[in-house]
Amino acid sequence: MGAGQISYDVAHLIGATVLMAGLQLLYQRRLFAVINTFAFQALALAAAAGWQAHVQNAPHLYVTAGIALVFKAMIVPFALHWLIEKLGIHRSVETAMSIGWTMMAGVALVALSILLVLPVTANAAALTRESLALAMSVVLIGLLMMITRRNAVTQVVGFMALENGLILAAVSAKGMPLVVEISVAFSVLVAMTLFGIFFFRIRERFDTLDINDVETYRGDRQ
Amino acid sequence: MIDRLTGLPGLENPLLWILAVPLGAAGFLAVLRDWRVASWVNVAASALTFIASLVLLRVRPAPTKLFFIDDFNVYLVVLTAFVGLTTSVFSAAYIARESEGNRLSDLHLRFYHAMYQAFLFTMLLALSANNTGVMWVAVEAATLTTVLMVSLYRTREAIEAAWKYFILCSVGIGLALFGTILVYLAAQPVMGDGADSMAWTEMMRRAAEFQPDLLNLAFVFVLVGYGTKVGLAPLHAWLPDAHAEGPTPISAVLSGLLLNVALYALLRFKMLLSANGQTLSPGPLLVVMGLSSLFLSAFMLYRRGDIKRLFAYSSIEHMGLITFAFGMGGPLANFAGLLHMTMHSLTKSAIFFAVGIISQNEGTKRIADIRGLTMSHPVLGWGFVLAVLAIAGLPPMGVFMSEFLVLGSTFSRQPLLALPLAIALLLAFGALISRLQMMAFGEPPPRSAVQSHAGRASSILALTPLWLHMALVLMAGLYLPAPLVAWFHTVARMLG
Amino acid sequence: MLIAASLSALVLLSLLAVVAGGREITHRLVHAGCAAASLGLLIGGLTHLGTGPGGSPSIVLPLGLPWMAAHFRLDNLSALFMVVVDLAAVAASVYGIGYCRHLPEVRRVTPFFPLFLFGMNAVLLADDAFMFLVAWEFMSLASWLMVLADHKSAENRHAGMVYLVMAAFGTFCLLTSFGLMAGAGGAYTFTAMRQAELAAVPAFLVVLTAVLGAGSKAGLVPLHVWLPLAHPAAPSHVSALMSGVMTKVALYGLIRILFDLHGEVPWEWGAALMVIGGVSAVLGVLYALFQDDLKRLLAYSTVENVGVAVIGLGLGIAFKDAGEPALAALALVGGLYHIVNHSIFKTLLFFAAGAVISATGERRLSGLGGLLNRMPWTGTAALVGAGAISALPPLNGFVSEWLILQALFKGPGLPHWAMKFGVPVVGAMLALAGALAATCFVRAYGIVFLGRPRSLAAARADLHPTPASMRWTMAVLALLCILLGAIPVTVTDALSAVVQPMTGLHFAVSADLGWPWLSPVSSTRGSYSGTMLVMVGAVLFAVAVVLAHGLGTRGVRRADAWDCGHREDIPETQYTGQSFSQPLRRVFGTSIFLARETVEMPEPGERSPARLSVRMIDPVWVWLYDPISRAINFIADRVNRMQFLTVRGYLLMMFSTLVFMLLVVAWRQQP
Amino acid sequence: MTEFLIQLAQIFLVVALAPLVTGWVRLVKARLQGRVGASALQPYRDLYRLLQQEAVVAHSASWLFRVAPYVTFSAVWLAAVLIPTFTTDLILAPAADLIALVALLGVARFWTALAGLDVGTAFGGLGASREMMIASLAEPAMLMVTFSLSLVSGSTAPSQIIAFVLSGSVGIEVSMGLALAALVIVAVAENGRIPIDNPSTHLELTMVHEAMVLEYSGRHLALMEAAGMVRLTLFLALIGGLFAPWGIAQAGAGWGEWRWGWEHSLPKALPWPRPWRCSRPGSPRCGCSAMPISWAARCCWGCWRRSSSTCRRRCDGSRADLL
Repeated sequence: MGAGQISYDVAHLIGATVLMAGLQLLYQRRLFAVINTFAFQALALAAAAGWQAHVQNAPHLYVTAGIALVFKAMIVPFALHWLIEKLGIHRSVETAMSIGWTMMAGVALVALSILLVLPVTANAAALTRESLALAMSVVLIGLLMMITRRNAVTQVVGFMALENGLILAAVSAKGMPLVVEISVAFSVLVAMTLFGIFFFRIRERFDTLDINDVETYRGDRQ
Repeated sequence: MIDRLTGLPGLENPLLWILAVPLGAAGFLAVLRDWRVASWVNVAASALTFIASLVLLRVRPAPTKLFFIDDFNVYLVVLTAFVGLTTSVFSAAYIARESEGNRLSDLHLRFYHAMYQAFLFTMLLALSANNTGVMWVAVEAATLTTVLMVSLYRTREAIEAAWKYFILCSVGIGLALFGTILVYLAAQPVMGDGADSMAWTEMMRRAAEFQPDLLNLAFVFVLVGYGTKVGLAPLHAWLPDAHAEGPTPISAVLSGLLLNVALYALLRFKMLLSANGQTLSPGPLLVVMGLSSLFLSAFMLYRRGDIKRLFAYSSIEHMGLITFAFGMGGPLANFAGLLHMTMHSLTKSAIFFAVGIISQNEGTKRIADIRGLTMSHPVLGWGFVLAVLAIAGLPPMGVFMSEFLVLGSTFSRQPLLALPLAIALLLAFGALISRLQMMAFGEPPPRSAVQSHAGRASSILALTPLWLHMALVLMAGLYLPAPLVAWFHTVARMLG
Repeated sequence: MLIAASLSALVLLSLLAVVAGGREITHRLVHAGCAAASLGLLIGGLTHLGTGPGGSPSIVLPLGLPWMAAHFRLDNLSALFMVVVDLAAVAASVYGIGYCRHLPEVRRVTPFFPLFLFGMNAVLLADDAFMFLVAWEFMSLASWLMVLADHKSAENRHAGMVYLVMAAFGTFCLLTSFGLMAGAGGAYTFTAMRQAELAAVPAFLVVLTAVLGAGSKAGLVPLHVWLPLAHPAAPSHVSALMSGVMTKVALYGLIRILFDLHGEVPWEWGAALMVIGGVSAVLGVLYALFQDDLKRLLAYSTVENVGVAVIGLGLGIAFKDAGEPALAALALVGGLYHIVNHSIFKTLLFFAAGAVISATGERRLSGLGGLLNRMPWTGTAALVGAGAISALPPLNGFVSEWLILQALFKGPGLPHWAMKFGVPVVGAMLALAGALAATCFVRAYGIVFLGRPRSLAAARADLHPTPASMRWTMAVLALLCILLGAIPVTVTDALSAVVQPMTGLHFAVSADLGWPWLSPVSSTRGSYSGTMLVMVGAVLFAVAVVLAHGLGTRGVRRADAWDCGHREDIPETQYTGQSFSQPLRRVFGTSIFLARETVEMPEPGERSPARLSVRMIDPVWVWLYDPISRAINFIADRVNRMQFLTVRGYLLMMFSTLVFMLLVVAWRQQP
Repeated sequence: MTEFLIQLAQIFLVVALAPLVTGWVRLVKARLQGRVGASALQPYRDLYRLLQQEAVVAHSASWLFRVAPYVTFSAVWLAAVLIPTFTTDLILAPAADLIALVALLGVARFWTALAGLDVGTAFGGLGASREMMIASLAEPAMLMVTFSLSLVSGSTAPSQIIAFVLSGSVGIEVSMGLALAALVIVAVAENGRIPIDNPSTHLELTMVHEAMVLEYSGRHLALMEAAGMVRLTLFLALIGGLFAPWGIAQAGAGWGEWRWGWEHSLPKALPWPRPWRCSRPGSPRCGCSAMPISWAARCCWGCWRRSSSTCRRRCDGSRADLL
């Protein structure tokens, strides 16, 4: 069981890193810092996927790790950098809730996840157990970030952080078929292209990326 | 890789045709230039799909690893193919009228037709998938295709609606994935690694051994996730705007089909829970969400000035009612919920057909500008009246039967829950009727009398699906075919 | 068989009207067909009533709810109501043959008219809750469409709106009632419901919702608001059916639930029904007294008459619960008799109103007058109707009020103190309502048919002769009013047979003295004989004529009216409806309707006329419906804000939902 | 056969004697007011004179106007025929109980009011409106009297009530007293007497009953007047019969008893004027309290005066839209 213990510790460590990066996302005040943190989170995710591939002896997880590494940790951050430069978006993050409160909410969400997941997975593999709690925290924190940030770019980052959490959960689930990874990659891909289209279109029409301005119409005013 | 692909059906299997035809048609339509031909190819492909789906009524293919047909999804597949067909007919008429006004470029139209078939494909895929993962992918893909179609007009409102739709549904679908993973985790210790632990057929067999607490947790995520797609309040926000701003045929399939598909996914998970038997009851959560949807939409209906949003909110109302019914559970309420799904999808798409023609005729979507439809366009107007009366729950249409069962069974079991239900239904009823009277009766505005010959031809084409749907709904209100009843009963039992 | 054929004929007629709706002959054909079909149904009902107690076996059709199918059955109660419905239906159809020619929007009436008849008959035949409610709503739906026939007036659309929403309210209430009786297993057949054992609270709810549901359709205060709006809006032969017959179908529903399906209703409900009935009777007739619109007046008077019938039903419940089946039967016979009567004279009066309207195009009392000279048939028939509805002997309206009063006078014998004190109060209400009804119809008849015409249209009414089909229907109905008053015993015997299963006692209202004498309870208790009154009255009338002519002059001289020497030709100097009801408005209106009068007197020397304006409010709208609509608007405004949130806001809602549910799960999962 | 004869006698006696009763009342009233008064037979002469006069009908009147006097008269007559005056043993009595009697009087009123509206004059409407308003309060009162009588005696048939009172099982009943008081008030209202109405007023604006029949003349007016006289007789007989039936003949009685009953029935209802001398002769208000039935009316005079004067004021309010 020695090897099991080590694999558990490492997985736990990497998972915790993903979560820490998620929490870090919450308190970044500058746009580029947010993107960089996100890249770091994706990197950690790639590491987690790689480690799971190794531990579970599931080679297809390396693919997932690769996608995370190349796509999320490199292409997406670069694209976002480029987008911000090109569109001349305001560089600071506009928050809807103070950073302190956001952090506290984030911590509360982590606590909730642990409270929920740990008791119910008593008979699941230990490896899965911890990762699942971590993944759930990441998902919730990603959602929290989408709520507390006004800027469209930060919202997108929040959304992708949420997806990171999902992938973390997926890779930690032992023996989950490949279908899932394909779907995840696929959705991320499509999501990105869509986002790109949207950004351009929003740019064309409203000259801003602040969602509050986009939504002046909001349907059916009388 | 190969062994997973063996899950695909063979040539003799109708499922293959049901899935392959729309997929192939989507590809073909993407390269087809002439939109007039394209709209008929669209109809032909939908007709083929529908015919293939009819075969399912006779032959039930054995479940494979990826696909299966049982009592639950068989009628949904047929229904989806049918509404897909009628909507494609309506769409042909609609697009012909629309292109007269040059609102859409050829490229847009090509894109539209391709996406229409792709959308049908994803829905049929989601319905027939035997794998939670595949189902999830299909629902996600359905979202993406419809997002693109909602933003087709490229107006400010359309883009805003699409954006809202996209963000909310992506988050929702993400949460649903998390729920899916949790279910896998619950299944995996019992059934081992691999695709078996995600197959409905296998999971249902051994659900009783699953870890109930994990299933509880999973269901919360699935409920919020797929519930967003169903449009349950307070997760509904995307629905009215997406319905209102896209082309009307898309509103019809969104309301009539996509919501059903999302609900279907949700119900599959609920079946798992009830097969397990030791979980917390999902009923209260469903009941609360159903009621909140009902009340929210009932009040919202009173303030709607846009005809398509009005009926979009009415869809939320009905989804709330269906969710409520399944939340109550029991053979009667479940039966009613299933029936209501069918009736709502037929009726609501019929309403959107009518709404499409109306807004094209009158050149407006504002309710306040629409008057005297039964006078200016009798066939359309009365069809519209009939459809709205049906959706408002008046007999002898089918919706009445399901509302009767839901309310009746709830009153006998939980009178205190039935009271708010009845109040909400009454509120919504009042709002719908007052809007209906405003639009259908009174002195019609002086314009809108002239209609081109082509316009009349296309409106006959557009009216056929409307009346066809209403005939079916009327028939169902009086007489339900025995096989359908048998399916409903089986599913109602499975739903617990 | 006859019934089934007639019912299917009605559906086919409706289809015919849709297919060939354009031509006038179609409309007349459809109405004629409806007359034939309703005649078939009427005969079906009558033959069943003649065959004695006990219902026909249930007919099961594979319709409706799949596992239950549709059950239909005819028993004495439904046969009686079928007679009531179809008698009026035959009349309305025949009347419609002539009347539909004058209807501007006849194309929006003919297709729905047969369906309306179909719906009402189907309610009576239904033997399971599902079919009952389908038919019930169907009946509302068809009549709603006819209310909207003249859809261009905003007033009618408002009427339709209120009507349909109230109808839906009623249906939901009845659904509750049936749902509770059916139990969780969904035993929706009436046979199963009869055997259902209910606990105290559900039993209470069953009755409450039945009263609310049927009451809203029957027009009991305060659920009557749709009635004066919707009944006048429809074409007159439809109004006649809605007012005269559809309200009766609602009472049928009430009787079916309270006396048959549920069966054991405690006396408190009887008391409650009596109070509701009494209040409806008094308020209904007061409303009617102050109306200027002829058809609305008639609709309000329906509220009154339904109230009277409900007093009878409530009393029946109270007596039944107190173990007095004979008195219960008496009260019920009275209530049912009133139902039969009202369906006849209210139909007649609506027909007369329709004839007046199609001849003059005027519905306001203030624009009519002097029509008895110009429309003698209509005027004479309406006189009989007005007399009957004012409960004047020897017409039919009196007999039913007499029976109910007889039963009421026995009320203080009930064991409960509340009833001992309450019954006289209800009796006073009933008496007051009766007296006010007479006032109301003296006013209505006098202003419309007597005096001098108040408008040019009224003066020229003789230029538009009433078609024969309309005249004859009115004449036949008027004869029925007299007949049912003159031979009450025949009717009460038939009604006793209907009441027998409800009270479990065969009870002959005329047991003691024999055929022409109506002597409930015993001969010493008080008796009445319409037959004798008619005969003796006719003799005395003849004697009076002979005496007056024999002792005095013969022939008359026509001259100008004397009018105490005031001699004015302007018809405006006549009393109007407003001024006629002014004394009563001062007595009742100021407190109940908060009536306020303002007089604008011109300055001396000015030549403008003085104006008296009256403002009245409807307390039910002000205290009940307006607050509800305000509340709905208030909440709708608040809720509507949710349509205009940002995406972030919506995500927040989603997030909160998720977290909330997770917390619930966390909480519930704690061991 | 004798029953039949008795009934026949009742039918014609009530009509034949009604003018006498009215004349008597007028005489008493005159005496109480300190006048000599016309003979008690004067109403006969009046009626005869009217019958001989030409009947004039307005151009705008319909057939209803001409039929109304006959209907009114025969309805009141029919009611009077069924009331036990000197015997309870009438074969027609079971045809109508008190409720039906009230309704029969309602028939008469209904027709009179309609006739008032028929010519289309202001005064006719005024009379009809006031009459119906008063009736809509008086009729329920009458029915409530019936109610309380039936409570005490167990019957609504006058003959049965009389039988019950005669049987002696009725003690001093408060409800009987109240019923009597109420019935008296109703009688005052129904017969158009002061303070509700004044049968001898000449100011049209203050009329109620008279205003309705203003347009009548000749035999029509005679019938209307006669109907009023029969009604007065009917009420007196009713009050006397129900509350002081001693002496009335019952079923199976012989001729002697009938005669005795008959001899007693008149004085009972029509007290000799002399014993009651008004304390304030000449006062018109007092005149009304000197009505033959005043001994009962006095009991509730105070409260009634208040309500009736309000009522009166309200009636007169109709002038506002009249002038």
